[in-house]
This record gives sequence, structure tokens and C-alpha cells, in this order.
Amino acid sequence: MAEILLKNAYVIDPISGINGELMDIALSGSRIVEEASPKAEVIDCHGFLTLPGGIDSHTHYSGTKVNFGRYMSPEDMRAGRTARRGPMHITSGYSVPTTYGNSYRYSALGYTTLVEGAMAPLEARHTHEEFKFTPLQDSFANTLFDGNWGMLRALEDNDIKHAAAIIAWTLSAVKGFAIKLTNPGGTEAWGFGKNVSCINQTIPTFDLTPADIIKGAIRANELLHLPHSVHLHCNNLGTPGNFTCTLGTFGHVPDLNDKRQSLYATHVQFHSYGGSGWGDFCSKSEPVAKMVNLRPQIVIDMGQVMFGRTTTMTADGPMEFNLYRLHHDKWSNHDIELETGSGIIPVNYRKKNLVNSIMWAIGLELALLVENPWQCMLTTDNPNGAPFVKYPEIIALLMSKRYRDAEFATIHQDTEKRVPLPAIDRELDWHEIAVMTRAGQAKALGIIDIGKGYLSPGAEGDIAIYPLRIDDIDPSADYEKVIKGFSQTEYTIKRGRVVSRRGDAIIDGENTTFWVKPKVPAAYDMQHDTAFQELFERYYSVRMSNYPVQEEYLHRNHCIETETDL
Amino acid sequence: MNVTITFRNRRNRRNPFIPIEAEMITPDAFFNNKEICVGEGNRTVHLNELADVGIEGTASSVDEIEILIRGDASLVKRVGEYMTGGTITIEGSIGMHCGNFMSGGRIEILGSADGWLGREMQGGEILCHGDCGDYCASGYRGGRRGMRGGSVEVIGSVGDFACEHIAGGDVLIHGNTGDFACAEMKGGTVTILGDTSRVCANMSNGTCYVYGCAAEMIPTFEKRGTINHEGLLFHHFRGDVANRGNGDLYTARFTYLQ
Amino acid sequence: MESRDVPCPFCGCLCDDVFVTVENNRIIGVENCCTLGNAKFLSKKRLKHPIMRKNGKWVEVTYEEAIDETARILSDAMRPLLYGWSGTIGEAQVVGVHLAEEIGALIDSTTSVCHNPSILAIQEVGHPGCTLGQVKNRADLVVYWGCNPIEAHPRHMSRYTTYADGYFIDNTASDRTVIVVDIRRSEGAKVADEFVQVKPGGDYLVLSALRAMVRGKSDVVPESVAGVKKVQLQRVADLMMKAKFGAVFFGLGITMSRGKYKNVRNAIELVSELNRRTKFTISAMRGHFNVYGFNEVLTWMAGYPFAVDFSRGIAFYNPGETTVIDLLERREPDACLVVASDPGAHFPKSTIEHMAAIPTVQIDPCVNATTALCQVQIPVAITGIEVAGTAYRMDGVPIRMKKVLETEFPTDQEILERIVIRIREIRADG
Amino acid sequence: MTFILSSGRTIPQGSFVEHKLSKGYQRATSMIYIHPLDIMELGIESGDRVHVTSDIGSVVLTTEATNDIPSGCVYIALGPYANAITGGYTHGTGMPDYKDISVEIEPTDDPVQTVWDLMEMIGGVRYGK
Repeated sequence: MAEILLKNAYVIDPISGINGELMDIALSGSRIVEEASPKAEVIDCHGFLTLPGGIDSHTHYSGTKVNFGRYMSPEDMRAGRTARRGPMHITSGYSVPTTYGNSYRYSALGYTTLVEGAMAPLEARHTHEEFKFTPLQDSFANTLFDGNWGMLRALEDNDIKHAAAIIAWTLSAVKGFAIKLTNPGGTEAWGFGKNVSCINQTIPTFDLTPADIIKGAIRANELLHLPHSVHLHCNNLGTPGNFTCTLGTFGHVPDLNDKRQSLYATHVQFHSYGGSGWGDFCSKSEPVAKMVNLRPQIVIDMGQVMFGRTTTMTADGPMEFNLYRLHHDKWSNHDIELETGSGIIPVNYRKKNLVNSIMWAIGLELALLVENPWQCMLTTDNPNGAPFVKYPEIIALLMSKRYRDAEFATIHQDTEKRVPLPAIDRELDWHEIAVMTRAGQAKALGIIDIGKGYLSPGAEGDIAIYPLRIDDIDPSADYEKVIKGFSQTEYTIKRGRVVSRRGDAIIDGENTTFWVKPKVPAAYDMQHDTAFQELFERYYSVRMSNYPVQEEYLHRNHCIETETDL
Repeated sequence: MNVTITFRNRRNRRNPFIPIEAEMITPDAFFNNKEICVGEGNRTVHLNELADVGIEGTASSVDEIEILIRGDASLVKRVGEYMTGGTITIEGSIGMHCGNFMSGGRIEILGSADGWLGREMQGGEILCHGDCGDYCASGYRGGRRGMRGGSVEVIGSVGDFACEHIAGGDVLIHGNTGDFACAEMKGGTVTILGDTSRVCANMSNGTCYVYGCAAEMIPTFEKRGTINHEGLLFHHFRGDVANRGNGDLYTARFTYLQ
Repeated sequence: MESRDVPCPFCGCLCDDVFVTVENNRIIGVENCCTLGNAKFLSKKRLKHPIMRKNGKWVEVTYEEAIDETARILSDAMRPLLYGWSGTIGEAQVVGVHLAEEIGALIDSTTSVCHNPSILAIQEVGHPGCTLGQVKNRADLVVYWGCNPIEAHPRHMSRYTTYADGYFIDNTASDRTVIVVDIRRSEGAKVADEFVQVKPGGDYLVLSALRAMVRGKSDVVPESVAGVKKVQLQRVADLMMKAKFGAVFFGLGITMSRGKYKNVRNAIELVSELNRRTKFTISAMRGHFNVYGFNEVLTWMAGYPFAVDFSRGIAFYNPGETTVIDLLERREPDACLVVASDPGAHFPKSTIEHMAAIPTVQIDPCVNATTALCQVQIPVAITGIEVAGTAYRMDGVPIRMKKVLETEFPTDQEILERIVIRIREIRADG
Repeated sequence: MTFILSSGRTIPQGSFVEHKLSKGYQRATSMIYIHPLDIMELGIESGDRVHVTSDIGSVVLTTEATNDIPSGCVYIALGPYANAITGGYTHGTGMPDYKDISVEIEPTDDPVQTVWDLMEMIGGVRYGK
């Protein structure tokens, strides 16, 4: 088995309780071990910052919607082309790069694990096909249930166990990882061009409110003992005044799990808006962060917006249509029968635009106002707020008040009156950044047990070594060095092999797909449930037998089996 | 500095129909003393392999560079791409994408130009004495803005989709255009001295004059009466109403497909 | 032996409920399938061994020799073209894309001559669409524009629209209105509630008129547009606005006629406009069973759905320049590999003349019109009957094709992989 | 007489797609659909053969009268016969003009060629008989 010995690594490993120690790390095969044999290849890390491989707990990089973002955007494709070089394939695309583009660029940033934010079960095969061509990262798929007719009918009957059984069957069938709710109820209403406006409004086609769906899914999730919690994209994304909806949603979340949160709320920046319209649009990051601080059962991610062109894509079809009406640019929509929706539009976040400037501030405020970094993950909801290649800049903004002030001086001048950002002095430290970019994700996703997010013996050999000697850098002043250091690892190691070196991918793949399979008693096995079969028979456009993602699509994979309370 | 590039006959090349990708033929590249390489299919070759290159004199700015292209350049693509100054004169015809993205300087083509002449041009001038292919002064696939500035003048006729997505600049076409000239027009001024068809479809802004006949008029333009322009009577249309447009189309004559 | 729920490898509908009976490794019965699919399942004729043209005559050769010759042709070429792909599975298409990348080739698919304009239009204005089940369960208005489902996608109407009941459509006969727009009274037009007959080339104008009407600007529209009376246009516009869920399907009638992608763009913009008032979707009636799959594969690998030129080491895309018809018409390619399609039967004369003039190789199970243009043909197993793998339905739903017969023929994927290996060997030898 | 020709898919053409060299495919793709009034005007009967000529070339086809197509227009299935009169110019879009082609039609006694014949005319070599 191949062995590597990393010498002189300056390690920050929050899960193992290591905060800046010069040490050696031994790798054998795909894992970290106590010690390596003399045969091990030695890599001298020269005291460089060494972290567990980065984990992106919410990113859109694979599947039907992402690929349609590429398909409809030749102007984005030509904006990021690289030639074939060594083992690296050609890449295209800036905000929605090709699969290889995603993989190489994430790897250069030290990321080794990605969670696809939204996989429609009916089109899951597509997501898994792209996972295969994202060779340098492990993949997990959040699976959409917001408009799942089977689940909605069970919840209408207040039969949580039945809802859980449908979730269990679907997750196993489509090789998904977690329950994703995107604008619950809203995507179903969008089937007839409608939306929901608050969590307590009954949706048009089922006798349920979004709150019913969220509460039901959270309870079902815990019945199934899934590694991750419910992963929620709240209702009313992007509308002025939506923070009340966000607070209302958070208020419904019980604390059901002692190992992790009970709700992961994603891209909360887009859900922390005040005002009654675009005219008095303002930041409500403070009440939202305060709520998170009071409720340890909630974890959020930022959904940071950065200025420039990008492509927005979400299962939230009605929201994308509203964006289209604002921008009158190209608009794609793709409803998925019995399950969910989706929409895509390109956007350009501009500093001159007041709303965009406020959005930029809100994301940063959330990260700075949430006291516990384990409760706020660093994301851009890639590519919605910005392409992930902007992460180093976001890290620097969080670590440097001076950088934030310098940026603030360049944005729309009225922003100051609408946001609390200028008054926030907090500067995050290296340890907090390590939490928000890997350790916190591992905990929130519930994947520490499978060796993710830390560097002790037994962990997966996923490591990022950045050319940063942190004792020599004052991030508050040297933010340019922070950006540069996080932009390109010295080494990225995946499953115990060096996959990327100073920005170049050097081998072709060590990725694994992780999926869950709740163990369900026969009485709750939907495979043999006649009402469930009938749903397929009568309303789906594919046969039930052709629906599950076959083994052939899982080249290397790891099935996480869970015991259930059904 | 005077640069003369004389393309040799390619009969002895393996396949003389393979186009030459010559984005490096710009005053800027010669000013920066770059080694000029071109693409011939999947091979990259030195320009000297395909053309005789003569350089006389020196230049202290890009504007002092004059490039003369002789020989058969009708399959040579992307000449003048991204040029910022200086001049290029082409004695014969030129291949596709001549003057793409140019922001300054001048290109004069004594023969004809193939498709995508002056695509996404930002500034400078192009004068083509012959005809021009499809997508003259247009945009790129998926792009919402085509030509943004500068001027294009074509003495002959142009193909289909001329000035598609145009958002700025001036275009003057002495001859006729093909179908869908000025489609999706967003700005700028286009003057067509000959005939055209389905002109200004889906336009949202900008101004177009047609001195000949606009055949198969888009039926969703609002008639605003007649005006006198340079001594001639023009029908004034506003539209495209289907697209909430506020563009102005002036045409001497028009027909509908009824 | 009986196989249920077999997806049909004919058209973009990918009906996945076919029942196939096999005896002695031969298909003896096919149920649930349309005429077109039946013919494919029951087809028996095929080429039994690789063939090569030597001194103007066809001779049988071994797979090894055919592959070696193909590899030599491709590695020697300065502007190789890899064309076809729509009749094979994603797993083989992936190898094709890698091959194109490796040798600096042009790669294009049959999309180029069917829904290429739809893609160009989508790239300008996007695509408000949905899966087919959404139409089946919700659409109370269906519009077939420039397409002819009865002849090209025979089960489309019975599975998703005219004859299909759905969750919110209790009785399809009374709850669904069907409009057909075409230049001729097609079979579909005969069963429509409203038939709009447009003069050839007039679709764009009619679409513009409808858009203005949906905006409430009927007053600008002349009394007749491209052969359609204004009163009928107003009636159609009203039906559209009144619908709870409208679904437009369009086909080659608008992609191939004058204006090409501008027609499709206008149809999409009509649908986008209608969404301001009600719910509307639009979908292309894709032809080959996996034509959409190639678009998906090339997009995630290279960033563009078709017509990619890898000759300069990066992916370059510009339909009209890098599309198969233009390339052949300008006589650029100096070698051609055809996989899983039949350009000989579908391309304009002048373009296949060039194919016949250069070394062309075909990978296909059957002798077809393209055979005559080739130097080499390599027969393979039949995808979707003898080979399993991924195909994408016209609405983007991926479906796994099944293998119902055993075969000794190699698959497209295997042949392509062997060609890649052979090319590497040739290059290593210098 | 001048007509506007369009080509497209038909059921018979589709069902013979796997047998491009069969008589059935030849029949399905060499049929030209034309309005009965136009048939009368040409002075022939449905089933008679005609020479169809475009800017690109000429091909012999068999007529089939139908009221489904307006007078002045003709329709043919996609295939080698349609291609013989279709040009390769795409207006810079990649898509040739398979529809709205202006053609001249006149009666003829010449036979309909086979698919192999058509392929050989452009430089191909038939395989088998």
C-alpha cells in the first residue's frame, strides 16, 4: 500500500482539538495512520498550514440543472477555457464550469468533498453520471423532497412513519444522501404557476402548509437516523421582508439530535432581507443571527454574494421566474413531475447596485454575527452567490476588518444606512476558518464517523496544504497574502494520494460517492406498497422498475446504512 | 512599421481547404514583437510556413503599424481579432471573424469578407468593398449584446443575421441584406441602402433605415406615419411591440406576408 | 424469456414500458410499442463482419485490421471529424469525446441537423420546460407546433397528452384542448380542436403576432398574418391565456424552416410571456432516442451541447462554422468517423460527396446509405437491445437502456476504446 | 410548375430507417405528396413520376395526391431523395434548408433511382448487390 509521510505540517484540526501544531502526518493507503514505514514517500510541508480537505456542504456542481446552466450559456463557457495539459482534460466555463473544471478548480482550493445541493430523484442518474466525471472529490447528493407527492400525501394524513418510509425508499433508490427541501410547497404550487408566500399558507393542491412539510420532514429524518439533518432552502427566497418567514421557520425547529443540528438552513443570506419592497430593502442579518445563536439545533450556511457575473440555479422555480421578471434576461425552468421544480437565470451582481451591495454585506454579517463558527458554514451557494473560486476572497473578508472597509468604500454609497456591517469589528481566526470550511461541515453533515473532516489516525487521507506560514502573517493587514495562500494549495491529498499540486491536477481520480440506505422493516418497505406502486403506474412518466439508480452508476461508493425507528 | 504578409498558394498543402486560424495577425502582436503562429487544423505552424512575411521600419506605437495582406486569405480566420490600433489592409478576400472584438484601428478589405465580420466589435472601423457573409457585425452565440461601438461599412451585400444583437456603433450597408437583419437590435444605427427582409425582428432599441424594400415586415410594429429623411419619404415603425421594444425602423417601402 | 419495462431505442420518447419476449436469443414478440419501435426490435438484418474497401472493392477484414486502419486514418488527419452519436449510449459517447479531445478533432452529432436551432434559441433566451409527466398530469392545453407526433413520435399523444389521463386531468377528452400549427394538415391536425395552417416560412410572424396579443396589443396586428386570419390568432391567444397549464411541443417544422433558431426563440418568448399570466412550458420533440444524451455528455465534458472544435487544444463552439454540414460543404475535414447515425441518408448531396472523397469510417450494426461512402465499416452490437447503458429522454430524464439479447458483437464503446489505444500506440511509435 | 417543397418525418420512412437499402425505404422516401389540383394541372395522375429540380439538383419521384397539403406546396419524407435537391448552405446556422425549397416539377417517364444509385452518383461504392 502506498505510504506518505507529511513532515513539518502546521496543523489546524478542530475536530481533533489541534489548533496550530507543527507535526508529522502518516498516510497509508487511503487513510491516516499512526505511523508510516521507512518506505513512505516523504513530503516536507515546510511549516505550511495543513488542514483537513475542504468540504463544501452546499454547492451545485452536478446534474440536470447544473448541466442546463452550461448548455444555455456558451458565453459563460468561453469565459473559462483551459487547454488539455498532462492528465488534465480541457475545461470550459467560469460560473458553471464543466465537470473537470469544477473538480480541478475545487482541488486547487484544497476541497476534497462536495455535497450537491439539489438532486431531483427522477433525474438522479444524471447527477451520478457527473459525479463520475468529478474525479478529485467525494460526492454526496442532497435529494429533493419539497414537492414529493408520496411524502406530501403521507404528511396530509399526518402519517410521519409512512412519510419516512417513502423518504427511505427514495433515498436508497436514487442513491441520495440527505433530505433537501427547496421552498417546500412552493415548487408544487409552481406546477400551476403559483407560489406560497409564508410558511402558514396552505398550498393549492395539498392540504398542507410549508410549516407542516418542514416539521414533518424533520421528524421523519430523525426516525430514519440519517447522518445529516433536513437541509432546507426556506420559502420566499430573495424577497424583501423575508426574514420574518426565516425566523418563523427557525422557530418551528425542535432539538432532536444530540450529535448535530436538527435543521441545516442553506444560503441564509438570501433569506435575511428586511423592507417592504426594493425601495426600503435592508439587512436583517442581526435578528436571524440572534435566532441562530439562541438555537443550537440550527446550522446555517452563508450563501455569500460576491460581485461579478454568475449563474443562479435552484430547484426554486417560482423564485427564478421572479428574478427573470426583474432582469428580463434568459430564463430556464424545468418542473419535475410529482417531485419538484427548478430554474436558472444568469445574473451580474454589481457594486453600483444598492440591492446587490446589501446582499454582499448580509452574507458577511451572518458569518460574523453567528457566534459559534460550528453553526455557520462558508458557502456562496455556488454558483448562485458567486462561483466557488471566490472562497479565498471571502475567507480574507472574514479575517480582515480592514479589507471589509476597503471593499465597503467601493460599493453603493447608500448601503451604509441599510446594513450593520461597518459596525462589526470581529475578525475570524484561522481556527474559525478551518471550522467553517471543513470541520463544521463534517459535523453538520454527520460524516465524522466515516472519517471526514479531521486528521487523526483512522480518518480519510483528505488533506489540504496551503503555502501559508500563519505565524508570519497578520491576516488583518495581509489579506492579499491570505487570498493568495488559499487560492492554490501546495498539495491537495485525496484518499492518501497527492491529486493536485500548485493548482495542477496530477492524477485522474480517487472519488467515492456516499449514499444512505435506511434499514426499513418489511411493513414499511414501499417497494411492495400498492398505493405507492399506483402512484408510479398512473402518474409518473417512467416505470417504477426503471426509476432506481442502478449499481452501474456507482463506480466506487460507500453505502451508509442506518437503523430506523419504524 | 510596414508589415506585408503574402499568403502562398496552398495547393501543395495536404488539404488546402483547412482554414487558417490567425488571431495573431494584428498590429498589436507585431508591435509586441511576438512570434506569429497560426493554427492549421490540429497543428500549429509558424506563419512563415504559409506566407512570406516582410517587415520594414519600426513603430513607436501600435498605431504606426500597417499590415498589408496579399495572396489568397479567404480561408484565413480571425485576422485583426482584439486589435486596438494600427491598420490592416487586405488586398483580396478574408475569412471568417475578421476584426472580432476590435476596439481601435482600421481594417480595409478590398475583396469580400466571410461570416462574422466585426463580431462583438467595440471600436475602430471596418470597410469592406465586396460582399460580406452571414452575421456581419453581430454577437456571439448566447450573447445578449453584439457589436457595441465603432463602424462597419460594406459596399456590397451582406448575408443573413447581419447586425444581430447590435447594441452600439454604426453600420452602413450599400447593397442588400439577407433575412433577419438587425434581429434583437438593442442600440446603434444601421443603414441599409438596398432591400432587406424580416428586418429588426424583436428589436428593443436602436435605429434602422432601409432605403429599399423591407420584405415580410414583422407584423408587430406600430405604424407611426411618414417622415422625410435626406430628401426621401420613409415609413416610420416602432417596435418590436411583441418584445416591449422602443426601436425605430424607417423604411422606404415594405411588404407583409399575409 | 420475457422482459418487462424495456425502454425503446427508437425515438426521443424513450417509452420504457415495452414488453419483449425472447426465444433462443431472438425477439419473437414486442408489446406496447409503436410501429417504429417494433420495426427496430424485430429487425434482423445486420452486417456480420468488418468490411474495408481495397482497390475499389469491398472485402471482409478482421476487427483488428479495421481498428488499425481507423486509428491510422484518425491519427494522421489534420482536421478529423467525429460525427453521429445519437444512436448510442452515453458511456460510448464519453469515449468519443475523449477521443476527439485527444486527437484535436471536431465532434458533432445529429443534433446539428435536427434541433440545433432549438439549442441556439435556448442559448439566447433560455428554456421554460418540464418533464413529460408534468404535462400528462396538469396540461389542459397542448400545442403541437411544426411537429407531427403521430408520424415521428407515435406514442407521445397517448402517453402524455391527447389520450392520456393525469392527476389533475380526469378525462383527457373533455379536459384537454389540443391545438396544431403546421403548414400542412398532418395526421395530428386531424385530431386537434384547433388547426392553424401557416404559410411555409411564416411561423415567426405568427408567433410575433401571438406575443403581441398576449401582451394585450392586438391592435398592431394586421388582419392576416402568414395566411392566418387575425380572428383565429385572437382565438388561439385567448385559449392560451385561459389555460391553467399550457404545454407547447415543437419540431422540425420550425427548426428547419427559414429563420431557423429565430423561429424557436420566438416560440420560447411567447411561452415566457404567457408565464406572466398563467403556467406554460415548451419542449422540443427530439428525434433519435439518445440525441439529447449526446448534448448532455458533451456539455458536461466540454461545455457545449454539439459542434465542438478541439483542434486548438480548447473547446471552441460556433454553429455555422463548427457544424458538420458547414464543415463538409467547405471541404475542411480530411477524415471522418461516423458513429451510430446515417449521414448518407440525411445530409445534402454536396456534403456527402465530400465524405465519399475522404477516408470515412463507420461504426454501425447495419449496412446503410453511409456504407457506400466509407472506406471501413465496423459492425457492432445494437444499443438498447444487445447493450445496456444510459440514454436521455427528450425532456432530460435519464433512462437506463436494457440488454435483452446476448451478442458476440463488440459494443460501440469497446470499439472506440480500442481505437483510442491503437492511436496511442501509433503515436508512441512516432 | 414551381412549388415550395418541405421535407420531414413520416411513419413509413421511420419504420424502414433500419433498412435504408430496402424497397420499402426507397418507396417511402421517394414519394412526393402533392395536392390533387396540382396533379391535374401537371396533367398526370397520382402515382405518376415527376422530375423535381431545385437549384442544387434534380431527382425523380413518385407522386401521391393528398388534400392535406395546400396547393402550391409539396412534401417529401426525409431521406436520400430529398437530399439530392437540398443544398449544404446553412445561413451560418449549421442547419441546411430542408424546408421551403423552391422546386420545378415536371412529368417524366424516367425511373426512380435506388438509394445505391444515388450514393454511387456522388462517389460512393455499393456494398453487396
